[in-house]
Amino acid sequence: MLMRPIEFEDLDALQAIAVETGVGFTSLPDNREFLEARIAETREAFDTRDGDPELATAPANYFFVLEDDDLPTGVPRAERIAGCCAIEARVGLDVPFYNYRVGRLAQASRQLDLHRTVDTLFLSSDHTGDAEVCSLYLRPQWREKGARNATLLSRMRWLFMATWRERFPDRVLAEMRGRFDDQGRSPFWESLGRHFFPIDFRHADRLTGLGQKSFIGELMPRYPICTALLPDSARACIGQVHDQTRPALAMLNAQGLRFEGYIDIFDAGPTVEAYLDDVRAVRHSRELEAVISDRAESPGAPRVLASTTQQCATFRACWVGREVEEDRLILHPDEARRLGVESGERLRVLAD
Amino acid sequence: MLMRPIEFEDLDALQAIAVETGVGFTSLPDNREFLEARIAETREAFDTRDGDPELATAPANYFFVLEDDDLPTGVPRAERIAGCCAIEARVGLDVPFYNYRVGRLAQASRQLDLHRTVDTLFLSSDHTGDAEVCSLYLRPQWREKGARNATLLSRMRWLFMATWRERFPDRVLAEMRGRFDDQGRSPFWESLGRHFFPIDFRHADRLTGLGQKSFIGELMPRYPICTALLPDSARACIGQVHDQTRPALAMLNAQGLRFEGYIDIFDAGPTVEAYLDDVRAVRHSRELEAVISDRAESPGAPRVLASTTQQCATFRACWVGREVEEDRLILHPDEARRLGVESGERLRVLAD
Amino acid sequence: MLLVRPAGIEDLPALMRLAEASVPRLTNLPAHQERLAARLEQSTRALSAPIEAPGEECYTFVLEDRTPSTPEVVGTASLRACAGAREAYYTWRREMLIHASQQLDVRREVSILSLSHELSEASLLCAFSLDARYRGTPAERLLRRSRLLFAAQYPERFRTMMGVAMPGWLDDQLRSPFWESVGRRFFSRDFHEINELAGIHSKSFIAEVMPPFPLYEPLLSDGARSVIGSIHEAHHAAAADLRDEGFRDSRHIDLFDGGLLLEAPFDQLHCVRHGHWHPVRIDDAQSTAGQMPALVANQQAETFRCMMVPHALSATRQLLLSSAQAEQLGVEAGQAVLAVALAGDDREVPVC
Amino acid sequence: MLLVRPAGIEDLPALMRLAEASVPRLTNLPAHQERLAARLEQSTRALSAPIEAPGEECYTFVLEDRTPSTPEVVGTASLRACAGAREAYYTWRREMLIHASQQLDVRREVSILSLSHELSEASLLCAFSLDARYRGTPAERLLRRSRLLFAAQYPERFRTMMGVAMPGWLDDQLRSPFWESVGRRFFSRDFHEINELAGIHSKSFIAEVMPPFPLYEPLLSDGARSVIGSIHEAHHAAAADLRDEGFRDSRHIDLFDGGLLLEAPFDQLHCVRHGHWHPVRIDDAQSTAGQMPALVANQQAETFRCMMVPHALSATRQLLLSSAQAEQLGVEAGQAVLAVALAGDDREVPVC
Repeated sequence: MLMRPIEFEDLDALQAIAVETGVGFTSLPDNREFLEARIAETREAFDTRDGDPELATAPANYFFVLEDDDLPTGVPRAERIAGCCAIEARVGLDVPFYNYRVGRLAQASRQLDLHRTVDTLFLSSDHTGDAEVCSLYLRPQWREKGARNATLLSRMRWLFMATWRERFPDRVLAEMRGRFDDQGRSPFWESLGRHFFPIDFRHADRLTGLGQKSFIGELMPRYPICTALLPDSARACIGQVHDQTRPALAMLNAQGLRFEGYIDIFDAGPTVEAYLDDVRAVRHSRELEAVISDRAESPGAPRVLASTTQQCATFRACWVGREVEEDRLILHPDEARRLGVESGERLRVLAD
Repeated sequence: MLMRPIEFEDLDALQAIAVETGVGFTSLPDNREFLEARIAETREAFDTRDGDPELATAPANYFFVLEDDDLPTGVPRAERIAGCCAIEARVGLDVPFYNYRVGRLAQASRQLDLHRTVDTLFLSSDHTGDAEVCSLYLRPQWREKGARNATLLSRMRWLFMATWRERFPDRVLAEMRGRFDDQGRSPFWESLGRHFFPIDFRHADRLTGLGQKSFIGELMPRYPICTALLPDSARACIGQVHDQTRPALAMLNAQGLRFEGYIDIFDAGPTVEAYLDDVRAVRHSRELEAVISDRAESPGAPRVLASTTQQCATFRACWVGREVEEDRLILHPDEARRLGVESGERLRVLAD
Repeated sequence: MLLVRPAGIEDLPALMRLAEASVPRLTNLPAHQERLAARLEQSTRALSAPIEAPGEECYTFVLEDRTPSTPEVVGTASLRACAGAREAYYTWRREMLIHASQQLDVRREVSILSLSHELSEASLLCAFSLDARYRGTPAERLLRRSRLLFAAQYPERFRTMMGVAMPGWLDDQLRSPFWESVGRRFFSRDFHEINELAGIHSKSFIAEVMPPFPLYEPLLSDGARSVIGSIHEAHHAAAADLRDEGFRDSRHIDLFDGGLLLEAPFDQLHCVRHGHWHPVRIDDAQSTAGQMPALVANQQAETFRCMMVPHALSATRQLLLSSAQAEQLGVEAGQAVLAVALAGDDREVPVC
Repeated sequence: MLLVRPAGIEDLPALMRLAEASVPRLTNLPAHQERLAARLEQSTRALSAPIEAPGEECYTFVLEDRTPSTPEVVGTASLRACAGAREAYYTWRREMLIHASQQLDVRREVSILSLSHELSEASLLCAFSLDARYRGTPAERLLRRSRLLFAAQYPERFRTMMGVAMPGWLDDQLRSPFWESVGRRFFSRDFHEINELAGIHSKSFIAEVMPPFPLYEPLLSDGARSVIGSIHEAHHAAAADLRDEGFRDSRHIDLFDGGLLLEAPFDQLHCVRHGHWHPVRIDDAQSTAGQMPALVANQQAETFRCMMVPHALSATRQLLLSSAQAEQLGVEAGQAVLAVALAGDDREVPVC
């Protein structure tokens, strides 16, 4: 299994994924033109040279796919792609990035002998310019236990960001899908969004995915909203994730990303966030030398996450079934081929 | 030099410090009754037994003094106290805790071809229930270089919190004094607070120090304020510290406390904050065994910060002029006496 | 014979009786001995003072039935010179926001409730309570309008705008659905408790605990929304009568129960537009010859009197009164009185 | 002879001339060929349509001097049926907040400016421009009021409230201090640029880029505060004339330049209260016998005419017109016209 930047030839696979994920996966709508433009945009990002001054300020999207390179060579490309994930280098620069921030306001009255804080939802664009990890999806047939494909997808992004640190700002976030009821409805949307947007949740979600977000600024309630006035069902959604999102949240929490009071304006799902340099995988990953050896035992269980560091455009990452030895990592020639590295090249690795 | 909880016998010294610090030191007003009550309150906090369920929810103030125990025994107590510092376990429970939060709101107009964010000050009590490190003061005659008394005052609090972790919430903050002009005026107050409070800055500051803060809730502007409408002189104060506060800020930054967009409502000085468990001194300090030995070289330059762990009420901390050896710290009998520990007792220590 | 006169301290027992009999209980007529006594004293003091501009005065009147051998107080009504003289008079102002989206090509109207003290600038008709036996009789119109005739004589004591708050809808258990959904969330008190607090004490707690932001009506519960701008059924007739007099529905509703506030420019009221000055002429024979009833009031503050008489005019527009009427009104031939002919209505109009 | 009639497309050159001559330039009378042509067509269309409720119509009239051999258009004025028909009409509403502190025993009044579209519900007098030679002559009163006489004939086409925005104060360089301190911060445009944008295009950008919170007046620059509610000196006389007609200062000011808005309930205007219907009687001899001037208008939409004539009435209240006047007005003997006698003022009133 190999992580690499998406290529134009992956368009069919990407669209298959978009169809598979359906609505609910805001950032990947089933729209071929959009997806093609998305690939073009991400290729431009990967191809931008290190040191380009634009890198420090411009928006950029890095989109990766997980390729199953163990399949016979005859299998069409579209059927080899097992999943995808992405990093948005700077959100909110092209189109506004909105959240609700759950703020607290003190209420105190001596006469009523009352002192407490009241939770209030403030429309906010505080995260403008931050990086976002997003668009993570693993197709069902690659979800068998022990393969750790989901971990690979989620975690390789930290290695990428650590190696190309100057391409990213100081803070990084991830938006988690919010809570839905048994009928697939968001109680938060039913109590709040529905009153302001003359479209249904899916439609709103789809437009957002397409980056057509001006309707949000136009129709959103502009005054803060006291959560005390929302029904219990809506309040119970604030900062809570969808059941299926729990594993993804756990992975991000383990990296040190925390809920800091920002929620999605449609479904109230939490934003988790961290300073990039504080993220465990960034702090604990390190660069060392690749040593290619025929005598290396053949790849076993995933032990160490290894990624290339030479060129952004040809980035590769995969599991290596072997521990780090002092300041080097022994690679089997198959592994070296997979990563496209030669002996002596620097790798960034993260032990578990 | 020895850090320990304040005692009633320190009242004279405390008042001398209050007079010395003058206004500008919000939490320590020159008011004997107030200071006496403050000591009573802090003694109650120190004396609360570990495991008391109140510890997890109630406000509590831990106030420490730095005693110069190298002075001859004849020197009166009031002249032996070199400085002080405190920890507020949970702010905002007794009286409201207010800040401005600098939030960002997206503005986008296709017609004007405009998309940007506008900084806005929101009145907030988001920190209600968080811990605060505060009231740090070192008297001038103890400020000689190399003695590292300021570092002792600032840093021992992290050891105390790490050892009595259950007495503190997850987040901790510190409020830094804001920027003033050459005439000692706060440009932020002149542009903002002055229009709403019919008293001068010192008076407002003093009332706040006495915990008499209801006037803030009564008179504060209740609507958010766009910083774009403030004069440049006031905007330049937002999140900036007083020149004299730079060293203190540097010490807190080094511990991992960061400015997260909260400022003082009067002078716009920054609040710096962190998750307590992320603070460097909390992460890197550890418990080990004290070994008392006559053969220990006599105390030299400050190397390791050592603090007791047995009983909250008899807490002590001081510098030890010796490195940690494996899992133990050798103490000279003088040092053991200073800390009140016996051989084999557990200490919490932090190497530099 | 029915007569309206200023209330004095000797009317306290009658006022207590009327306060207790009001349905629903009136915020501004608390069944509270000390409070009512203070109000009576204040009213008496105001009537005897040479007042040149409206301030904190509240004028209280009683309706006396002098037909029985012992005159009996059967109603009361007050007129507050300035609703917000001492502290702001808060209401919710209903406003319509326009939310339009070019992207979706829609335009929505969204109702909000904004905390307002605009009506602080109005004079306020309040504390109206009438013995059940007299409800629906001309006594009601007499008592209600007598305050306006008083104001017409002393315009310098009142504002140019008049307001009156109609009690809002309550359910069978006398609970206000508006309060349950809105007020309770902020005040943490029962409706009747807060009503009593507001009636007896200062209302400054309102600004302290209400959020400074408007509430979106669509986010309120169905129950609350259905009673916004409602009028308690026991007060429908009163509202109809006030509208006859020239009052109009305002944009404002009561802060606690959502009841409607009526308002009118004072000079647009029927009593003012159609009131005329007449000299009195005593004529026992002709005084009953009026076709329509008329309200008539003398021109005295402390001994103000108002009653309903047949509108009998001489050829030169003198008002013809019987000697008994003149005595009750405390006027003599040749003195000027203010008279307003009332349009006949469906109800029987007795000769008083 | 001066005559007001509906403007047609043939008046475009004259309108361009008048638009260019306005001081200051008027938002609602842009010197923009296409825009003006569209307005003329819209006006003509509206006049010929059977309209039953106010909508997007804007009626444009011109003042023609028929004294020269070739009639000359020397003024124009418009009447918008509904200020916010298509998109909201935004203003700042001035409000006074009461900030009171029990602790400090003070009470302060704080002025705020709230973004409002309350006046969207009003009809709007706008786009008034008169050739310099005719300013200060009765032509001005004729042109200004002719719109009101039109509205009096077709009340179903207008709102019950009338508003008019007076241009605010500008400095010698034609800069608006209010704009420089307030609008520019949000719109990032020059005053004249934004005025042109607002005149030519949709104004939806206002809601998009203005913060939803009120502004505190004390926080605005001295320059901005000094012109809140001001009237440009070139329009002082116009404001005085409008006040004579019954307009009152409103709580609203212009969003861009802070100029005052005047408003009046339509039925309180002099033209409405004192206008009377009269049958026409042709009487060349007596038609000049009126003591006072009067405005007279026919009852025709598409061929509406309004002029100033001596207020000559027959004993039975027929209006006496000369045959020339009747011809200009397009009326015959026996037809009804609306006439309003104007109170004489200090200015010389010529016989037209």
